[in-house]
Amino acid sequence: MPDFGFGIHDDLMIDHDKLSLAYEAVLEEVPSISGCISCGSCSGTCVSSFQSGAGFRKLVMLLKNGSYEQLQQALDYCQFCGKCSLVCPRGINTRRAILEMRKQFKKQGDDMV
Amino acid sequence: MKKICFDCIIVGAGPAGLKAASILDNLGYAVCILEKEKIPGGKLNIWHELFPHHESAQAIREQMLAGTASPIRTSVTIKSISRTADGYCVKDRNEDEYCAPALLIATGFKPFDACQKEEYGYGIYENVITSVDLEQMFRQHRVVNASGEVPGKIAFIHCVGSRDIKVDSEFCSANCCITGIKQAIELKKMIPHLNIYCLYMDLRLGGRFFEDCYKTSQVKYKVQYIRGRLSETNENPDQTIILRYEDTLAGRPAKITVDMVVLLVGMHPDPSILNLLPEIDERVGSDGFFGTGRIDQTVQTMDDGLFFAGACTGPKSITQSTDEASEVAFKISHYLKNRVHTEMEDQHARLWIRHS
Amino acid sequence: MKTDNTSFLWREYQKEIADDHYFYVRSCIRQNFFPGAEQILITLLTKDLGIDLCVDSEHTTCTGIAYHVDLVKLETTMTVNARQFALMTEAGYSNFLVSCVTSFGLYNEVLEIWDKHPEIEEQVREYLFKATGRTFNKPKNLVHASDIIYKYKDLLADKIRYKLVNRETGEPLRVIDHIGCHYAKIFPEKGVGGAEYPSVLSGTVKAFGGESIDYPERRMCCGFGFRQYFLKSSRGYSLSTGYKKFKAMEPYKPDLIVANCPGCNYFFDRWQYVISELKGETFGEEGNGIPVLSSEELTALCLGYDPWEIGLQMHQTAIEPLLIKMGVQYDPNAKYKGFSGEQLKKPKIPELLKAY
Amino acid sequence: MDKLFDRLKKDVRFQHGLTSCINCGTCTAICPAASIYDYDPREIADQLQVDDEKILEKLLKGDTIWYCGQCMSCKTRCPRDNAPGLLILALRNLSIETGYYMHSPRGRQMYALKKLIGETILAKGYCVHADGVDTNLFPELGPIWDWVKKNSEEVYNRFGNSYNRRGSGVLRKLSDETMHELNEIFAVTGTTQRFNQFEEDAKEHAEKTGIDIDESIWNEYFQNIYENPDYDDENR
Repeated sequence: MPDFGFGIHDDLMIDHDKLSLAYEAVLEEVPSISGCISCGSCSGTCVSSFQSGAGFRKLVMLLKNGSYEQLQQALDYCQFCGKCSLVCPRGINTRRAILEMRKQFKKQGDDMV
Repeated sequence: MKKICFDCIIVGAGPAGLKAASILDNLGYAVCILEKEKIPGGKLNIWHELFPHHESAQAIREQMLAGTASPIRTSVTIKSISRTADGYCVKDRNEDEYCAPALLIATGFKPFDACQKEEYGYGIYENVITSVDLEQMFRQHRVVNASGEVPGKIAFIHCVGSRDIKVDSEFCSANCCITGIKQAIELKKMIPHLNIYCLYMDLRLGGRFFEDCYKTSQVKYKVQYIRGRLSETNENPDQTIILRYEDTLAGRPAKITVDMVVLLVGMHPDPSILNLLPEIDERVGSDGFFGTGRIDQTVQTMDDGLFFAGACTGPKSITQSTDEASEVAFKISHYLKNRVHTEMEDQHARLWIRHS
Repeated sequence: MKTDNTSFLWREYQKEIADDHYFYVRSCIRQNFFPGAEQILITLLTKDLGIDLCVDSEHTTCTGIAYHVDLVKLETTMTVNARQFALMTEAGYSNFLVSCVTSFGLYNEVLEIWDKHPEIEEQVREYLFKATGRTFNKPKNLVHASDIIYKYKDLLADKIRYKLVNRETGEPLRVIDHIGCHYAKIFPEKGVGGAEYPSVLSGTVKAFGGESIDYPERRMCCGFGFRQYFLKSSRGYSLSTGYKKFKAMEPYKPDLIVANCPGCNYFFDRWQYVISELKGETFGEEGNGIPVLSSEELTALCLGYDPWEIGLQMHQTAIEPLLIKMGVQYDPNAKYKGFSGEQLKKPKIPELLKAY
Repeated sequence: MDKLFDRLKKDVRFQHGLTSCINCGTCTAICPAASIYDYDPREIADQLQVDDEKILEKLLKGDTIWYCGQCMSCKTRCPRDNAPGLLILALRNLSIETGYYMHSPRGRQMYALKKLIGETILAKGYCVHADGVDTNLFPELGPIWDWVKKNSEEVYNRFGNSYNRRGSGVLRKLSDETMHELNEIFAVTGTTQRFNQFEEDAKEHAEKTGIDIDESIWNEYFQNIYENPDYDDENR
């Protein structure tokens, strides 16, 4: 085989046909996360988003899209200050949801992928 | 071939036309409604339930019809409208003439022809339907895909024929967002295991209780909202549909396979009344809807007995249509009274001249 | 897919294609990789259709590739294009025939810029005069080679010797059509059938007896990507995009791929070889790969021209499976004969992809 | 010097490419580059909506603008009639004019393209010519290409009989007058100057990074940027 020097890339397209089991699991425990309207108030107020690059809104998005690796990294930065739950216009129990997310990944880790 | 005179002719027996008629005949005016379809009721005849309270469209239609005693002529095709010294004369295909000092245009809207959005595959892929088609399925209490199976995954596509320069409609139709949410809830009530996805850019839910509807769809019915506008559909060999869009919150291109796609078609102006009377054509806005759409009453009323109400003056919900129709009905009444008054003054003036 | 429904959509995208008298400009890529296609187009137009064609020897590249890899400035590209128009004008022609899709898109783009900005056209005229002393008229009609074949498809269909039909089974051959992106994506109205369901190839395929296949990723780019391909570091972009298309068409078991763009032809042909080597995957039957033809090669083959006269021996993906299916009579021993008639030494055989 | 945005706005491709963006994502959805790179044409259009010099400068100095493959699929779909693909052309042009292209590994690849395509045009009048293309540079050309190259006279002369000679067949040699005109056009319209700039910038960069560069195509510097643009990426 000739040395072509290039290959076939992974497709970076999000496949929404793949169900996110972790999302289903968190939803089960904290049904209020389904009410997220992606307004971003949480990210605006988040004390650690400048480090993690993600507020609560983005955590939910990463969870839904199955981007678990990024999610895990972002979760590590949460200080559980609760500011996001104060500002959430839909009254989502964000702290509880983040705890559940952490639990999911401690428990099952990469198997969820 | 006959000629009948009224105080007001209303073109269109939809919610706006019926509402205006009910007020005008309560005020004692002789009104006649002309309707091109076989039965009155306008778009109420194609909806099953109405947002946001899931009221029966059929029941609302009955209620509205019961509200007016005015004669409704159905299956009327207007051949010409002429401006006369006494107002307007509308002639139909049978050469029957309906004349009145006031003419109310309440011709409503036309759902966007989704075939124009070629890349969405309507009219090409059988599992791509419109929100209007879905209402027909609701009315038959049977929602199935092209092969007669109950769907497991459905996607709603917002802004089809709205906010789109490529199909010459840059306006927002204002009612599709809530229609989609209403239909999603209706579907979930019918098929509980169904997965529903809404592809939206913004959710424009300005009406009363609309936001409630939205939240209910999220929390109670687990409808999933994906922020991204549909770019194209493709058909798989099994006739399921692949949707291509960007998950704009993630900033990544995305795809999903669904059993059926519902295109939330926009409300477009119905031009069928145009080219009959220059006074109507002159009052068509840049978006194709009638009237000026302005708050300033002095630019809105031309004082020539020609009025517009309902979705023909812009995308509206039923409530908004009937609200506008009520307001316009009182304007018509005012116009008719003034007109009689002026005529009497004219007569007095003539008498006075003769006597002096 | 309800294929018949697409025809009503296409109706509004019928472009003007002149009957006769064309000035012909060639494709860089195709002269190198599929010179037979380039040459047979002349024969098809002049001999089979009796069209007057000016085959000029002094035109150059349009600089399309260099423009899209950001090497040459827009002013340079416009002036080089203007020089081609000058040659056309000097030869006494006003219809401009382009065999390359990149060029076709670029000429359209340049004409559009001049149309919207006459001051830019003026400046280009000055550049051209300064550099060459030439002046020019803009073409009256700008068409792509596949447009002319489409225009005369029925006339050609009457003359064909081999239909796009499987001789064994009598079934129509299953044909994937691929339209070069710059044919209609930039200016949908400049392409037969528009941008979403262009009929320029599928219409010809159907006229010649074949079946046109709709498949997901039909409208996706072949993957050229200009600089992405030319630089080895990013060539994976091209390969990955091509691979995605092959995977999407695979379930439909196509007998043939037809493309109207020299670049696309090249990539569909060569990526099958690379994928077979890299991934051990082939897409046709029995390790053969899916034959790839341009619209000229397809037409010439159907009309009964010798496959080696039209240069099909220069394809890496073997064409023989198609010849056998269609029942084309050909001499396998003549495949690798040179201009002098000398029997040349056969090329090396790839590891997996079949060669004949 | 003018503000970067003022210069960008003078480019007709910027004027045609952006009216206003509603961030709908129909462009990114079908963008081949977005499936392969961390690239989002919607974001580019959105960023250019505000006249922010810092954002623009970052774009001009970065890798992002070089990811687009110019398929123009984005233009067909945009509900506001924008064309991110055209914006990219305007951005790349400005990046070259300002010299910012030398800040990013992918921008620096201009030199390789000049060698591959630019020189072919000025020497032969074609963007691509068989004589300069082999399976070493383009292994995917396959065994059939080795056969073509080995027998080029015999193969190409079957199609018009004017390979590298005067005539009207394929790969004909263009007349000296035509080549002169082409070179004149390049000089008058500023591309010759641009080509020289690519050479000079590359030479400077090669010297700075201690990599050999000379007149030949296959010099070390060319090889490096042709095969791996990230070889001297400071961020790595």
